[in-house]
Amino acid sequence: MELQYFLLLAAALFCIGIYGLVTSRNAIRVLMSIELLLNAVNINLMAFSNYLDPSGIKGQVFTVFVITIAAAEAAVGLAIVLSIYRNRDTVDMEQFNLLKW
Amino acid sequence: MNLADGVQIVSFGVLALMMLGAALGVVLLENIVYSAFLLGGVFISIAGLYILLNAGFVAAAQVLIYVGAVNVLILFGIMLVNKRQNFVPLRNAWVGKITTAAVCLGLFALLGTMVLATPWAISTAPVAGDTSTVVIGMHFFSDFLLPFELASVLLLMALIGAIVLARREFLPDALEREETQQPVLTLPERPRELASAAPGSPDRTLGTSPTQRNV
Amino acid sequence: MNSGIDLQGSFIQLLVDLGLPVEVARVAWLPLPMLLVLVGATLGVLVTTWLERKISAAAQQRIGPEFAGPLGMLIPIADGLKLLVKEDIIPAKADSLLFTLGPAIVVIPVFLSFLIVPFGQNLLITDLGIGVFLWISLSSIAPIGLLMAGYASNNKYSLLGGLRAAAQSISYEIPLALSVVAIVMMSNSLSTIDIVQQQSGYGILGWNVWRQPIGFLIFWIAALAECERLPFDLPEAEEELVAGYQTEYAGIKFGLFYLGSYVNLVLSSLFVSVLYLGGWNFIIPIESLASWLSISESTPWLQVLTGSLGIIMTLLKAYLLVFLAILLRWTLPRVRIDQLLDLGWKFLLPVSLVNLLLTAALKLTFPFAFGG
Amino acid sequence: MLKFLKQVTDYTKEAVQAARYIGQGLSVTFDHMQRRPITVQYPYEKLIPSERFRGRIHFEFDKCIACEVCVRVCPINLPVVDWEFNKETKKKKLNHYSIDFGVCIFCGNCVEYCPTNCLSMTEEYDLCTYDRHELNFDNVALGRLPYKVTQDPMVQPMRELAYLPKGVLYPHGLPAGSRRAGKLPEEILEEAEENGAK
Repeated sequence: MELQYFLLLAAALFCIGIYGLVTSRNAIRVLMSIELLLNAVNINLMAFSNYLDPSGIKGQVFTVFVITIAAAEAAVGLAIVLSIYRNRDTVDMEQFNLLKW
Repeated sequence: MNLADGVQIVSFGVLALMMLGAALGVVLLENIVYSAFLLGGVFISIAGLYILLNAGFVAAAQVLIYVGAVNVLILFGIMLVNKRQNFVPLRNAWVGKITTAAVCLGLFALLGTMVLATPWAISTAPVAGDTSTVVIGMHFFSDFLLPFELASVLLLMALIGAIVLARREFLPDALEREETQQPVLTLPERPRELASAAPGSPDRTLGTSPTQRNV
Repeated sequence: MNSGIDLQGSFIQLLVDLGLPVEVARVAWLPLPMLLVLVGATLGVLVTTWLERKISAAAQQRIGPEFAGPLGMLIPIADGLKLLVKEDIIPAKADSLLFTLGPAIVVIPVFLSFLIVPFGQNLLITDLGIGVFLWISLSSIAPIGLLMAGYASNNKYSLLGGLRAAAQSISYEIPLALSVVAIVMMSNSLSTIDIVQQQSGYGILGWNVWRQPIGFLIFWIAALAECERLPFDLPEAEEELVAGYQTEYAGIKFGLFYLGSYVNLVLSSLFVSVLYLGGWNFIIPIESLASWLSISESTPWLQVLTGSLGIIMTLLKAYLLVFLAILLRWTLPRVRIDQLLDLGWKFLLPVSLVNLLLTAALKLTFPFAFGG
Repeated sequence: MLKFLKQVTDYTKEAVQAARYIGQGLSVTFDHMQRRPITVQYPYEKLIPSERFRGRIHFEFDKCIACEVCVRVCPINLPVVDWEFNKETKKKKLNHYSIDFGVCIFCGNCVEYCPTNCLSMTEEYDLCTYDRHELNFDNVALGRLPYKVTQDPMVQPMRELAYLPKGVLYPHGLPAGSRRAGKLPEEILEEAEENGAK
């Protein structure tokens, strides 16, 4: 098992997440893509923690922080999507153009 | 190469395939409910990867928080904004998609070459393994105390914020009812709480066909 | 403290003595505990369903099953066979993939949690470092399966039942985890073995119930809610939701839900007995009894006796709690959904937080009694 | 501060009270577990119906004068009376008579008003068939006498609650001569006369 495999995997997941973030039109799918991005970062942190710092495992500590923040992000993000849905009756990202100009 | 290594390589391969396939499904599938369930698959396979990386505690935390909380929350969100709705097709949407895909592939190539070209300083120190829970706790209460406390404050803020954002507006119906005294023995009718639930609005019953949900 | 019987070690030693390499012996050992768990858990469920029928009958002044086998003991097998051979119906407008996957996702984590249930010093499958945390995190997977089943059935009652089940199990997971944290704080370890060992030595007086009475009650209430037992069985309440997420299910898929809920009940009872009732410990500490009778701890028959007594004690305690759950089922009326969430968030959560703080304070003040 | 403390104590008191009530309920349930079951193993054991039990209606063809009172008093005009006028004897002659027990509500009005007592209530209550049309009894079926629970060799007769002595709830294995609860009408009459004589 090598560090590079994990890093490549994380990079692939990150790119998939970016693609989903940019192209999806459903607001909830955007939130899911953000979760993918955060998880890609987590894999990186965990891999580094295991291969570069196996006794200190600071990477795992950071992963726990990222997980915490991801949970908070998901809660707030969904609340925002819900309230937008109540007001505009849609979850289409293309219609959220109130702040465009 | 001994038995344990072989098992590790095989399980890494299986988990990586599962994860990438499920992640592609999350992004590409038409049906958003499938995407949400596949997201759970992504999280579980990542937890498996963490176990391969000798981090049982974080793997369990990943399952607990991502699968048990975040994914369920997202599913709740989907079921709540569950409306049969076809998005208005955009002109030249495929251009954007192709461009994004190209950019993503380029990004992946860049990251990949960087990963493969960098000489990583792989440490040979003993692995924390089962004591990792203790080590993480030590970190939290010594050098990461401030971020730890900040994270708890952040969680509290997110909790309150999410409740405030998601809760419905308070309807002052108690005052009005006192003036218009209802006849005895009939239940006062509550005003409709949702503007969108008024008659004439699009059908948003819960039991619509799963194959016809919005995308 | 003796180390008890090491089944794995002696099995591997036996195979090595027969001329097999150590690695192969290890691999040969691996499927045995898994098989044992599957069989054991299923047997436990069979016994539980029989008990449920018999005790319910007794509580309602009926006789219950009596013709299938002696005292109707074969009735669970008859039930299981019936569910196996019944037609497996998938509704025409249901989502057949998710419909099939749902019950499996509900059942598998429950069985996996048996990995860490100890029946004796070495009588468990793996002594993981994360111990009870594994159970807590695995039990949080089940709501996904319930939501999946509820959604895929394409039926409003099913969807409402699934949503309710998910909401309920999320809200009761928190007090459950907090009361477990109080236990873990006292034993300084997440491992189930360490938790039980910390309670042994003083017989019944050393059990965690006396140190954690509030935690015990919270844990039991939350565990009942997690298992969707009455009075918290709103997700499958027949009177209001037909049968919740189970409405559209038939045959073996319904059987899987049924199996899952009963395995979950047995598992929760086992965890209560491990965390609060001293696990495999007898009412009086067996070591002191042995030394009082001046029998050496390494006597083979004493070890066998200790091992079997451990298994019997664990099961006895667990089934006592199953009995209590069945009794509660016929005593308490079902709560409403708002009462359920109120109880979870406004009563159990603050009380369990206070319990946690209290435990920390007691641990600092009386380190000898609360695991310093 | 004091008010808050009072609130807390009140809340605690309520919680303790609730716990006590739950304990009380549990003890009641537990107590029920030790009572004897009142199960009747139905096809093998049957309860003896009470004296005024309104079961399947018995009909005597020869007594009937085809007056159709039963049809008129029936809430749903259920009995079917098929007769023709015999010109020689200048009397109505009954051809067929039938009652559909799938529809009958066993109110007993027909029995009460029948001028010739050709209708009567029996003890038979298990009218089970594979087809509901089989419940439409014609005059032959209506004329059959039912099995008596006490005389059926296949059935273990058991006393109903009303037949048991006061305080006994268990119908199995009661001594043969033991009395039922309450008194028979003639006994009440006897007592009343005795009291009047005094």
